Amino acid sequence: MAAHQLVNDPQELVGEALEGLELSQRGRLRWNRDPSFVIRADDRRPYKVGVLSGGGSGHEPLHTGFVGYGMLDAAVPGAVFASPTAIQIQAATEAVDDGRGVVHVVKNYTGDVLNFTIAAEISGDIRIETVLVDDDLATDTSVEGGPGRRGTAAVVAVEKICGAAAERGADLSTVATLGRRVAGNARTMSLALRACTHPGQSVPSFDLEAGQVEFGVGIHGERGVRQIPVAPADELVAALTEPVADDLGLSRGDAVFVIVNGLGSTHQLELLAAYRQVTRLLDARGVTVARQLVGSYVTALDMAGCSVTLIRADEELVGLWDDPVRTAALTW
Amino acid sequence: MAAHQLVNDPQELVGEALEGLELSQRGRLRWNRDPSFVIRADDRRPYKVGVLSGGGSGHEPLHTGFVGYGMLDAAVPGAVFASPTAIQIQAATEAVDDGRGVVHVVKNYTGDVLNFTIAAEISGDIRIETVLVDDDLATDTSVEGGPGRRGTAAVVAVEKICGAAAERGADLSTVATLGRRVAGNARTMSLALRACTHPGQSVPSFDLEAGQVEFGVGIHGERGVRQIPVAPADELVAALTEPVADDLGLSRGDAVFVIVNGLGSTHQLELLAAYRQVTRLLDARGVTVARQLVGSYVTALDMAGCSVTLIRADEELVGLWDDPVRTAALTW
Amino acid sequence: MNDLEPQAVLSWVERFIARIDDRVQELTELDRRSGDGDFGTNMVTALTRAKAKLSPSPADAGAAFSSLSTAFLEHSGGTSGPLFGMWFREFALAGQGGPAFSTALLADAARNGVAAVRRLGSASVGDRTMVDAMAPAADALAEAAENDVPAVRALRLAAEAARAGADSTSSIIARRGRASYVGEAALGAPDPGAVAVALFFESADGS
Amino acid sequence: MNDLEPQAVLSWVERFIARIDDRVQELTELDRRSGDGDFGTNMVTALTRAKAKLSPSPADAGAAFSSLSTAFLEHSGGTSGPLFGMWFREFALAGQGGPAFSTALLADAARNGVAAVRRLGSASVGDRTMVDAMAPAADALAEAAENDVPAVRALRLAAEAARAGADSTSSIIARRGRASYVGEAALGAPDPGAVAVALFFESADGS
Ligand SMILES: Nc1ncnc2c1ncn2[C@@H]1O[C@H](COP(=O)(O)OP(=O)(O)O)[C@@H](O)[C@H]1O
Ligand SMILES: Nc1ncnc2c1ncn2[C@@H]1O[C@H](COP(=O)(O)OP(=O)(O)O)[C@@H](O)[C@H]1O
Ligand SMILES: [Mg+2]
Ligand SMILES: [Mg+2]
Ligand SMILES: [Mg+2]
Ligand SMILES: [Mg+2]
Repeated sequence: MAAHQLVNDPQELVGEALEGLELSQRGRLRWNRDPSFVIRADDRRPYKVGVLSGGGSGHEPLHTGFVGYGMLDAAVPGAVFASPTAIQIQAATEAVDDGRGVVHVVKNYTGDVLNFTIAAEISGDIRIETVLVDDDLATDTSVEGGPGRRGTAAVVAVEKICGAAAERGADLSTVATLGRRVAGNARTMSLALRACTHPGQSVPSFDLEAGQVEFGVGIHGERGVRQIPVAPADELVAALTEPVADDLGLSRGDAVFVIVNGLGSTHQLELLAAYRQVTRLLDARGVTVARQLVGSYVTALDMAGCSVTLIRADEELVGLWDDPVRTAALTW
Repeated sequence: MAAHQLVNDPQELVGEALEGLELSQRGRLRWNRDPSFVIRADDRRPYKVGVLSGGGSGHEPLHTGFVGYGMLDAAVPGAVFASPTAIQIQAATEAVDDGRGVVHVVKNYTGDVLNFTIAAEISGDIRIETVLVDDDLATDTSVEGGPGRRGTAAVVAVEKICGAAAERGADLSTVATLGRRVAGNARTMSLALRACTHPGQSVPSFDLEAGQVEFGVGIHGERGVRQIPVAPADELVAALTEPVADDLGLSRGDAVFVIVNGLGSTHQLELLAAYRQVTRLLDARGVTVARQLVGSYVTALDMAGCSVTLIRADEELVGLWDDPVRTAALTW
Repeated sequence: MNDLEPQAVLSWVERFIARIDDRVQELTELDRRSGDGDFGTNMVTALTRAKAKLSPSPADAGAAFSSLSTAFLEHSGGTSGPLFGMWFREFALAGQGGPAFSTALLADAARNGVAAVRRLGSASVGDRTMVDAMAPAADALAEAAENDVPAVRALRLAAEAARAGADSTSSIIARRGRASYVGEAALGAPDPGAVAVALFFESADGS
Repeated sequence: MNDLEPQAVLSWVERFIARIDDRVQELTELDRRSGDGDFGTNMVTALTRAKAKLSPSPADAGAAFSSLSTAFLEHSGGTSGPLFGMWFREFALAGQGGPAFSTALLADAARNGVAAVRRLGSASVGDRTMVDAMAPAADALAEAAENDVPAVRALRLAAEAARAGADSTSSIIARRGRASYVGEAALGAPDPGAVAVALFFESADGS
């Protein structure tokens, strides 16, 4: 039996959680068992563009927690840290299509891209636009033919903006274009203070020497790009924020969406204090925070650590951000 | 420097987080620096009963995350796991009083009770009613003159119901009576799978032998009432739920509010799966779930573990539960 | 006229602060034997703040006590903080607006003070708490007031009573209430809260 | 008439499933040398599901391949799953509604199949993947179709080409693309995906 986990058979965890989610959402969500996907069961406006995302489980509340009015129409969960299958994605795509087409919001991982691509190919007549989210600056290498930057916390903003646009009645290419604008203007850096432990395992996915921080991690418990010594939070947060701001070329007068995201077991006290530091760093650059999210939205199981995401904001995007949203994990 | 924590000076963590909270809530909350309390800055309806709570920090989102329309008018944070002072509570009480009086929602801990009592005594003319929350079944001993049951996750429901009643315009004694009805009909059991680590410390607050679960813990990193062997989640959840249901004397036809609460670093997947099991156990008793919360609402820093709270529900309480609420951590 | 005027009260409070400062290690050691070892720090933190707030020319007889009270209530790192805050508050209220402390006024303050602490902390005499020093001191002051003993002498009697009360806690094994967890481990050493109360009354004597 | 009728296709698929089952450890071992060691399990999980779905009296020449394709697409525990799913899908589509597989039809399926895998996985011949076996097999079938070679013989030629392609991966140190992380560690052993492709064509021969 694994340490510090509340699990039955680890293989059953995702299914049990999906059942729990459906129960706890009392009719607002429906979990389609086979193939597995989670879909809105509220009074969804007909004849809107469908917005669909998915990926491995273990990142909750992503993506299932964002299914609902103003955000996703359905989410397709894979096993923990494993892509959902093309058949699942295809079934969810069919379920949300009203004839106006479906936007696939896809985090850039080989398995996810492969299965979403295949799903799009086998979904026959349905018009599908894919928005690839690849915000992770740590993987911004110029290796030719490499997999490119990973998709991490910026996906929440992409889902929010696409969802809002679709709810307003925008057409397929408009929704996709907006999503791509968000994704293209988003960069993230993450660090881990303790690795995560997979369900049913008793040791973390990697060892971190005492006094070391794993810098540039992703959301699957993999190691980062380098280890740096533990430092006061403000320094670590600066080490995350500055390269992101530099990469986006942010300068005086710019406005950004900020996502300070907990990776699983980092406490809200720490995330709020980190957000404070992000605002100070941006202030010093003359960059304004247009809107922000501070919390654990895209987790890597119980990893301790956080990520900082900055996204260039403009008036249109802020308007869409402010549109109402009603999901398990995001409501305003 | 402490392991797996994002902190500057541990003494500054709470203040930095409060500043971050204020910044992230953009005008919906105001943090009064000295004496320290967090207060609604939205357009609060005048001439309503004030609803105030507070306690040690480290339990976020409790209480500051529940300040806003339909819930708390202000929250008074102490240092980590330490009561706020009477002066802080007094100042917050004065700040939220419109002349219709203020309800103090107080978790049953010696320090909190002492300081809230003193605050009430020194608050002069303000009419104050105290609702004591003491739901923790693990501390339900009959020691004469003992401190009684601790207050844990049920406080969220008490704050929600009191807040809704006050927002509807109920008078002081009505709001307090409703709060007491919720508290009196609430019981909670908690378990820890890994202890929490205090800010700035590098070792957890207690050691848990491999394969052991600390049963009957509170929310301050203290040991529980006994250790039990690790078991499949469904068994552990049953060990939490059954005594709570028994103590409330729940039987066929009863309805309850359910709170499955994460203590800090237990993942949403696990909490959702646990909720599923709670519904099964209640089903077997013929007890219906009226409403539920599944998430990390009352944490003990980064403790791994969860609690199950059951509260007898009736039509009036369900109506109040369903009233709109707009806070950082709870919105519908 | 033997009553304590505002300046005399101020000196008393200043001597108390200094004396606690001198004894902080000893008090902490006592709390280590019977509690969690933070009593000395809790006291000094509050008293340092009080010192900074003391007005050099107090407006009334209660002013210096008021600064003490507020400092304890604002601090309250432990159980003793809010209790001392409410205890001193009764001294502040008794002296408020008045030109001086008579023995009768001191007796009122001490009676109301111990009543507040007992109400809030639900401790009785014999429970091994500060109440074990506060209660006999209040009794001594009440008796002195009845016998028209002048204030300075009355405070000397109160100090003796408080000290005797504090000493008595050395041999208390609390069997009921909050101190029951202490057991025999603390036997032979007094309760730090009670000692602090004795030090307070002893500090009244400036000679 | 040498074309493959639905029953013959079914037998081919059944032999393929059985053969992979026999070789699961060997395939897993190969993936351990050049990947993460789950290839054998991934294949068997999909194929077990396919077996359960195979109709004993297939409706058309594509039916058995369709079951294979769906099983791989439904499973997709690793990279190979969806790629094989799409590869077999082209065989299913080629045979759909038809009475039998001619060599020309097999050549079409193999060409479209490898095109799909290359498009989806962006691997070229020489990248040390399943493509290194799929591409030469497709070429062999195309040539056989041009020369009017009957289906069963054409498949034997395809199997030889696939096997040679798979063997060639033993000496590939991929320098570009997805296999570049493997390095010399995998030298001397073939790519498991390519070996599975060879086993597929070899299973066509029921003699
Ligand atoms: N219920 C009570 N009533 C009165 N005095 C008390 C009570 N509990 C504790 N005390 C006093 O408080 C002192 C300890 O204070 P302190 O160390 O600040 O508190 P804590 O026990 O919270 O660390 C004790 O020595 C005792 O005199
Ligand atoms: N980009 C690609 N294009 C074609 N085939 C690939 C590609 N990547 C991997 N493969 C094939 O997949 C096989 C490994 O499959 P599997 O073990 O299921 O995947 P994973 O690497 O995800 O564990 C390799 O032996 C190779 O033949
Ligand atoms: Mg102490
Ligand atoms: Mg203490
Ligand atoms: Mg593999
Ligand atoms: Mg794999």
